[in-house]
Amino acid sequence: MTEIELLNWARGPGLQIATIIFVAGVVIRIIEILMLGRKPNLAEAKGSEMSAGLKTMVSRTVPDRATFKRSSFTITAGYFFHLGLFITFFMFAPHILLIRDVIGFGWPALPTPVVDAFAVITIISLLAVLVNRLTNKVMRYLTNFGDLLTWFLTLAPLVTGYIAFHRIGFTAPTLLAMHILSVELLLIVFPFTKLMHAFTLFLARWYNGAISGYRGVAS
Amino acid sequence: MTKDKIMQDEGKIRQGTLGEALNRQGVSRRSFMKYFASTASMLALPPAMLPVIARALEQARRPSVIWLSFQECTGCTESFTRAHTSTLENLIFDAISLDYHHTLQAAAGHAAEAARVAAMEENYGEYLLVVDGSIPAGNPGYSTIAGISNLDMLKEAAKGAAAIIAVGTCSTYGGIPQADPNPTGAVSVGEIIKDKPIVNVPGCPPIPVVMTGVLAHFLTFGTLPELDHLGRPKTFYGKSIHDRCYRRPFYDKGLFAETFDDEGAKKGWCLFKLGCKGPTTYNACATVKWNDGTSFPIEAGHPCIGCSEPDFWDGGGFYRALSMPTENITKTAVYTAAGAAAAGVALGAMNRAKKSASNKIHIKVTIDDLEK
Amino acid sequence: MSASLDKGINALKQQVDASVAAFFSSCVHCGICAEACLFYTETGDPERTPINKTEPLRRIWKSEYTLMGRLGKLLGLSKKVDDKLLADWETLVYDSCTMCGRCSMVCPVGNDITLMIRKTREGMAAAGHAPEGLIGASKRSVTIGSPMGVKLPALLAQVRHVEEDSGLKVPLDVVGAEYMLLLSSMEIMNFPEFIEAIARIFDKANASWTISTEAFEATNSGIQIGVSDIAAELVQRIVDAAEKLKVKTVISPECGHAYMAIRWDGPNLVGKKFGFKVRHVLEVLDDLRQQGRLTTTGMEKGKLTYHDPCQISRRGGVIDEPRRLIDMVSDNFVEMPDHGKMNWCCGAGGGVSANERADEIRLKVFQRKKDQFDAIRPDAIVSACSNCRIHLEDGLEEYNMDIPLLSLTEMIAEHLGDDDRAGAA
Amino acid sequence: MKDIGNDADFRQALQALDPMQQREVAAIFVQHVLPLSGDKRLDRVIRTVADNDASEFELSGALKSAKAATFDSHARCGAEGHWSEQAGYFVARAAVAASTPPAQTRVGGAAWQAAMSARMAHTSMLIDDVSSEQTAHTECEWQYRSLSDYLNAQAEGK
Repeated sequence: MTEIELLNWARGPGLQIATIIFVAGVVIRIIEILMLGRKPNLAEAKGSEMSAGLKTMVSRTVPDRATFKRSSFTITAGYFFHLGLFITFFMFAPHILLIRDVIGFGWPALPTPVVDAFAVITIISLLAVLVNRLTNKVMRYLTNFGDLLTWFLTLAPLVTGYIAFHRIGFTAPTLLAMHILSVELLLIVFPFTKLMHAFTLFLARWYNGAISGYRGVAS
Repeated sequence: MTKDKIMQDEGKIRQGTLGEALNRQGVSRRSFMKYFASTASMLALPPAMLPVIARALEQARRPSVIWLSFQECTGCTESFTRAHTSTLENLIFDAISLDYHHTLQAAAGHAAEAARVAAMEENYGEYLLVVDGSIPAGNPGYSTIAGISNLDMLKEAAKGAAAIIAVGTCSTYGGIPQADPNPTGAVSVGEIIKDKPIVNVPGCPPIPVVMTGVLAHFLTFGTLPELDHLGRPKTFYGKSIHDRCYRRPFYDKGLFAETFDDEGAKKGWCLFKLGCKGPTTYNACATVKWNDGTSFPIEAGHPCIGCSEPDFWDGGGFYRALSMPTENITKTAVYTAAGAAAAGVALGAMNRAKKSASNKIHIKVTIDDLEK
Repeated sequence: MSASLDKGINALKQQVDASVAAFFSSCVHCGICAEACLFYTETGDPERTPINKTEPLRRIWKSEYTLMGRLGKLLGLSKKVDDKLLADWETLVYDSCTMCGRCSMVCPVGNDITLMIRKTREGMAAAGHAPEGLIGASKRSVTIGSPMGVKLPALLAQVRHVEEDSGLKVPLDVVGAEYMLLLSSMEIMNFPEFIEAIARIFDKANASWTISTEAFEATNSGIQIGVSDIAAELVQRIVDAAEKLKVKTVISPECGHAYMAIRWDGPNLVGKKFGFKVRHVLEVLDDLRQQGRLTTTGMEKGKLTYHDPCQISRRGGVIDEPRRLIDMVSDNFVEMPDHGKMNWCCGAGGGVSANERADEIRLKVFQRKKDQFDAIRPDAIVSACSNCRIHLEDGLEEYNMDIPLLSLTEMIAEHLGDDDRAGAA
Repeated sequence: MKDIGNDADFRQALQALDPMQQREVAAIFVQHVLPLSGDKRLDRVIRTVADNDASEFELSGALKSAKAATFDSHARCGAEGHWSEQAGYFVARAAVAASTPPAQTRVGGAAWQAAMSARMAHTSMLIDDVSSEQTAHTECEWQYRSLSDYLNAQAEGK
């Protein structure tokens, strides 16, 4: 297989396979969750479930001041890498082309050097996240194989993307193929790991907000 | 260059050195050196080497060249004959003994084939074999010459060749004949011949001076130029179009033409979004250019189609950006989602059944049930 | 004597619902919940990270209700819930968690970890892995009617004392009263003056109220030990009494988990909506204040702060009411850092105080409260939960701090306008 | 001076006392229920409270001891309660009231608070006793009498 063939495979059949596993996995998992259902709350409400749930979906993005103080490194590094991931994935022109091709619409991209800078920030913050995970005793205690795997698979597209953009080491088709394949790997493990939180956190936050909101507490 | 001239010179200049042949044709040593200065620079040879090369070339014996055309469109030959250095084609054709080229030679039919066989016998082990076009390996009957299948002819001709130069994307990678669904089972030269040095000069067509440059190298040193992992001369294929593209700064800044006639296109912005394959295409178009250095596709406002790369025809379309999938992912995603939804509902129902079974077998926990 | 692992596993299976599945699916092991839990912050023991306490429930969710978990189970790869796990987790789930809900407020993905720990307790208890202290409390609750063994004669004796002390009638079993007051055993045993305070406030507000001699106990060991069946039985007693007396509102007293039990869990435990309202005493007082039926005179001397009982504030929704009430009698009210819904637990809720095994850690983690008090150095701490109050007193004593603890209801009662004792403080 | 026969008079009389007198009366009330507590610290507390010459330092030490006795004797939430032990808790609370400096005393004053807690101690003692109906009033009646005696003694002393 030549590198262009590999690239074409990654852009074609590889992506098909990854898409099938990703979409099927995500859809099945979300339906699995929702179908477990929740008993209706029979207690007299003190607040609204729906609006509180929706509010918490957004508000949980920002920690309260004291919590931030106590976990500032975890939170800061988390912000950087999530924001970086978001920008590198959603704001890079070639990626937007891909998205537009799949979902039918796109949006303006950020200037490439900006995205490039964010890629570096994201990679650095992911490294910081790992160091934190291995040195913070709570995180080290909680860490399992899945955490390390997802860390690696999240980092991989960033690194391959960065070196593919800067054309370091290998020939361009190989680099691009590696980048695409690393993303496909990420897509494949996505539904079966904690990466699912990208979708389920909205459910979780809604439930949390709804449970508290029903009792009149903004959570 | 005309066919007549080639054939006319055929007998006369088969023997003798290149220097003698040039002299006979009235080519001064000065113009000879000038030509070689340009070739050498393309070959990235140090200027100090020039006299050496020139001397070597003058004394080189004109090798016999057999040119086989298989599943091809003659574009490569067309390109070859349009080498832009005005005297280049003459020089080259004078420097070699083109003993067989069924498009260019005057002879036809049995005479032509006889010339080929004769050249092969006479120069066994020494002749250069140039191939354009792919070989139908699936069903050799798709392409035959004088009743001989391409496959057989290639194998036979390869046996006595000193080296093979695969010219054009078809012979180097299978090219358009090999494009999906590849009805003829087309393959490249390299997939059939494993025991001879092969120089791949891909491109659809290749840049003429690249072809002549490779020949010049062979003539000068009697060896093949340094090749990369795909068998291509590093000199010409060492950098991608993207790396040398004059529109690269726009790419780096993220300034793209969105359509062929928008502001960006007029301002000469990067054509990535219009499907340019420059980033993954290794060729010299951006530096050597075409038609006597006049222009190249990107300069003309058209994205690179990646013609010198394998499978360029199957890359999902010339106007689909590299970052786009080559297949319809949306459809896949929608169908998968529909199927997965059904599967998810089934799994969800199983979960519910499991949970209600748990509720059913639940025995009320009383204060007497709190200890083992 | 019939608790078993199977029953425990079955109970855990029953506990998994969409919210639990969404929560477990979302956990990214960030460890932020640990920093919200005083059992971690004061011990530095990572095992006490809140999400870790839910491990038994997580294993059941994973192996029973997820596609990959089911496959893993078929292949024998899934992590099992066994007696060893439950035994190992007992001290984490019961001794190191007051179900205060602080972790649920900080989890960045929004997991209600406290809810999951509550659900985990269902499995632990059914499998026979609940602490002795809570088993004893549950038994006494069901058989005697009070986790502390308070019987009716004791209540009657305290009522009589209150009547003598206040000169007011404490109405018992009055049909058609507006309010039916519940009491915690703690109030009956340690703080009978609470009853007097209520008697005086309601007398002043001209509110009709009563105490049921059939169901006066507000606390509910069932929700602490994590047995919904027992909790439901205890709630049902109150429902029956409230319906029998045809009261409009049942008042939950100054007790955290009692409010959770009757106000929020109650209808869900017995499976039907209540025909009466349930209010915390502070909500009732605030209503009376708003209606102008509760007026006070005089102001408290000194700097006051309010310790939010977790189940009343963060988990219960009664946050603004106590502050409005304190404002009536104090012009020097100072909030602690992390107050209201983010207040730190006293360390003794969720059954921890009933579990003697947890005594040492309970006092150790009090350091968190000490730091909070040290930050503002109040002259007195007001609260609205007898258990918080007793434990805060304990903790302050342990850490050599001399700050009096006041019941908000009692404090308000001391400021009733026309009383000759008003403003004596 | 007429005898005290109800709580209203009782309270009024107590509140009319000066701090030192309050302390003395409170000590009398606590002393009466002291046998219900097994906590030896309380003996010393009451001795200090009753001592006219006790220094501020001694008094604050007494308060501290009394508080400690309270914390050691209260019923814990959810633990099985024993009313006979609970009597000790209220004795300790009475001692706390008796030893609390006037500035910190809550409603009713030190003597009143001590009296109330002493009564509760007495009530606690009787809760487990089925015959409590008959004896419930004895403590407050005793307190009325004691206060009357004290006041009479004071009047005579002048």
